Amino acid sequence: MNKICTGAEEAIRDIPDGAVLMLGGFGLCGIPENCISALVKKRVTGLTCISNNAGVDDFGIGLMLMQQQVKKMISSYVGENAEFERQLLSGELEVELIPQGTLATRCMAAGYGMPAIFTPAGVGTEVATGKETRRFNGKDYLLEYAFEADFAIVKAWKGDTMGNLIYKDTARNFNPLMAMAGKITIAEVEELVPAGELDPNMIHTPGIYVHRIFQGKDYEKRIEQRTVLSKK
Amino acid sequence: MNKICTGAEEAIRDIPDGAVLMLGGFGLCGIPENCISALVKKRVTGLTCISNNAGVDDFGIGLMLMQQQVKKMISSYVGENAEFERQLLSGELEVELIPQGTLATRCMAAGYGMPAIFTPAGVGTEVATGKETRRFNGKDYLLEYAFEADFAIVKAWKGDTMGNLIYKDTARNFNPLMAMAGKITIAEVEELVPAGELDPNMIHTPGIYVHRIFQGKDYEKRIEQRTVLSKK
Amino acid sequence: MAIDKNQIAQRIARELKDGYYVNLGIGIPTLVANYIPAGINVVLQSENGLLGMGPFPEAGKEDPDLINAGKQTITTIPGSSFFDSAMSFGMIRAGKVDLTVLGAMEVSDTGDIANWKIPGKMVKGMGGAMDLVASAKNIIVAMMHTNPKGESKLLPACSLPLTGVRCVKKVLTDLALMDITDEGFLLLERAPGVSVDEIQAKTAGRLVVRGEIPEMVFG
Amino acid sequence: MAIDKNQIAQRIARELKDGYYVNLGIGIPTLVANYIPAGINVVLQSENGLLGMGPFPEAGKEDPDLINAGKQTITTIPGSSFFDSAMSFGMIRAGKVDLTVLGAMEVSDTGDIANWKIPGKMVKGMGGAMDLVASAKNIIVAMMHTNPKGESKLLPACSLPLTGVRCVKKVLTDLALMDITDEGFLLLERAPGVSVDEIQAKTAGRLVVRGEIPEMVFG
Repeated sequence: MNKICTGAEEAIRDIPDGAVLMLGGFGLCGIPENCISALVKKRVTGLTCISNNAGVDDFGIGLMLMQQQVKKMISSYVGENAEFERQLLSGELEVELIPQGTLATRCMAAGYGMPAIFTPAGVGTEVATGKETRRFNGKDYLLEYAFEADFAIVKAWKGDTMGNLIYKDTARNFNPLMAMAGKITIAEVEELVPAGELDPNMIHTPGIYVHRIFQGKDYEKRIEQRTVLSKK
Repeated sequence: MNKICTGAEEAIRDIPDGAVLMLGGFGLCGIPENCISALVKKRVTGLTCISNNAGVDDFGIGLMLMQQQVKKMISSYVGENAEFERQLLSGELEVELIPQGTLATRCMAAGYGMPAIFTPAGVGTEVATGKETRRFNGKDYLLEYAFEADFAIVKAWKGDTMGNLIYKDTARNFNPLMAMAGKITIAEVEELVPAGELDPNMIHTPGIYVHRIFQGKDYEKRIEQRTVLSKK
Repeated sequence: MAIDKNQIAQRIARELKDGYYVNLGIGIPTLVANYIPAGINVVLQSENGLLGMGPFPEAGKEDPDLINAGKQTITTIPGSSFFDSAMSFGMIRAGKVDLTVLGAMEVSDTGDIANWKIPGKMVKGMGGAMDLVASAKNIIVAMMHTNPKGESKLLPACSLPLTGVRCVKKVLTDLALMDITDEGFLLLERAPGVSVDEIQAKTAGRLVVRGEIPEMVFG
Repeated sequence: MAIDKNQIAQRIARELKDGYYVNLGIGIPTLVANYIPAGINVVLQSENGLLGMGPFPEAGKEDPDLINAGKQTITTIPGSSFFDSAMSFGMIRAGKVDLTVLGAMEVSDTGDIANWKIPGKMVKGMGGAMDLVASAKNIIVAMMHTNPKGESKLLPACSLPLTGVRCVKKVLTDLALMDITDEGFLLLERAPGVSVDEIQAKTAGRLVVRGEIPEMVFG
């Protein structure tokens, strides 16, 4: 059992054109920077990307958009990205917008072997178009299907050689959910430690869900909205 | 905001006859010993208990069965309990047996606001009787409804004054799931600490799900099947 | 005179009760955190995975791994907890959050809300708004009474694509505080010096005025 | 001669591949852990919430908070992880567990399994068995070929209430190793000294015998 890769290039080596990818992160927080760089370098194209956001013009998934590697984005919020907007309006890029909780739960459903879930998000709105609605206890819910991806690419804070992952603060977000939903799950971590060094009670993603792991490098961790207390 | 109780008596003070309770634990591991003792002392009756197991004759939920406080058990496995068997065969006790994963997921569904889930467990068996079956991707699933309880009673290792909980080892089991599913959730913990002492990255049950908390005492933690390595 | 966004936040803060778990949307709702009354403890939820959001960090102490749903750098309070996005929306969907405050482009007199899309303009997405409005037990909308063109944002029916249906319970604008009832917007309070006639004139949906309407008081 | 339960465990252990995640049921399946071949790393899942189950503890080192699905005190290996029962059955349901080994009272020649209930006797419950058999990619049943009365447990159809339908892939008994195929039980190996005729006589379901059937070899 060897899950360890030397780096992002090896970890993403077999991602083909046209693959369906999940990419963890919320905004620019907790995104798999190393794998995104490697995908940009590899110039794999025709990708469907399931990710809560689409990065900004010069960081995150924005870097892949810049090279027109993405055919379709499935996201909940895609603002703050001029090139994205241009491709969308020109018809080069397909976009499916879904509520954030629905996105999260559809990933979790795949990891839990549940083919579909019920959520009230979007009932009575255009999101409900063409979807099955069902009433439980007097409230309407939409039937939403589990999301699966050929590759799920996530970023964690610490990981071990068995693939166990721990996330830090709000960089957790979609990462543990997508980690469960990949046919192949690739994890990049800030610190890779030998099996046995992480407290088994504190594992967020058990290694069974992780197929490849490597210690990333040169994390920029860009801040999108730097806000500080104003001086009194 | 004060969630802290002086002990089990105060925490369970308003549990009425006929209430629907969830009780955490797997076998005798991770069961809310203090609350069970208090329920036995209070002699509240006509209870419906959702718990993976029913304890043994002289420990756990078995103590409540001994006093005929339980009207109905909803469990996945109820062996190892002679008084339980007697009451079941005499018709004094109603029992609903459901697959363990279904039980767990129905609790989680309540905590996640999902009215129902799909699971393949029990398809083609007597468990499927009267239930809706639905095919997704060529596989059949049962529609199973979320479980809610008037009171969920759980046991954790550590807790803080905000109601955040951390469990230890396999004593976690059903506890975090049931903690999410109670209209009122009561947590007994081995160690209660001030808010801020637990690492916010390592919380298993966020305090929003917990209404009452207290530091339990005199834990027996009985072992059901003591097994050790045979000496070579 | 119409109240400003800080006064809107201040007035909403009075709706908070001790022990509330509260989700504050981006914009004016975020300001509510600055006006939590003394003696009241509330826990702020950020739907990207945090309970117990604290104030912005001091300059130099920003942590890129610690942001709120508006992607702003933040801090945590003692007793906070982090979790993934499924659990975050799980607790929202299960009704564990006591109060949700968010902005809107339009609200109807039956409680429909539109706040995510303007057809013909660039669509940014609904983020977590549809989940929040579909599940929150108690939703207060904080917004201007009229749009920049002077048109009412309180309508008989929303003209923009909906975010949620029959979900808003209360609306606070720069002019008035209203409950949403079966009869429409029930006027509860006026901004200081704003007349009922002005509120009536700027409310396109059904407005119910019953008896004397008190003015909001700001200390 | 029929093989004993340790030999059954030993033979099943040869089905393990490096990197497998394995769920071992109560009884004979538990013994498989004692025969994991050298050079092969497998991770044992215990459905009460553990990946990386280790051997029983030394006397005096039992921890009541650390048990397996059979409620036995156990230990963990380095790199183990604990999780709740929903995630545990989630990973089972999602097919992340590579191999499940469990006992049975009856198996049909179409792969149905009955192992939880005998009508008229005290019913203890299915525990996690129905979840496991409904979702596992690869299920091996380990059991005796006949019941204490000498009746075949390999049947055209189960007579007892089912645990799962068309799910078993392989059966290993004290007499034989068989695949379950569209044609029925396909005989793969015989216990040392046990004849095909004996296996045939003790198999009530369809048995397919094709060519020479090798004997199992134990080192």
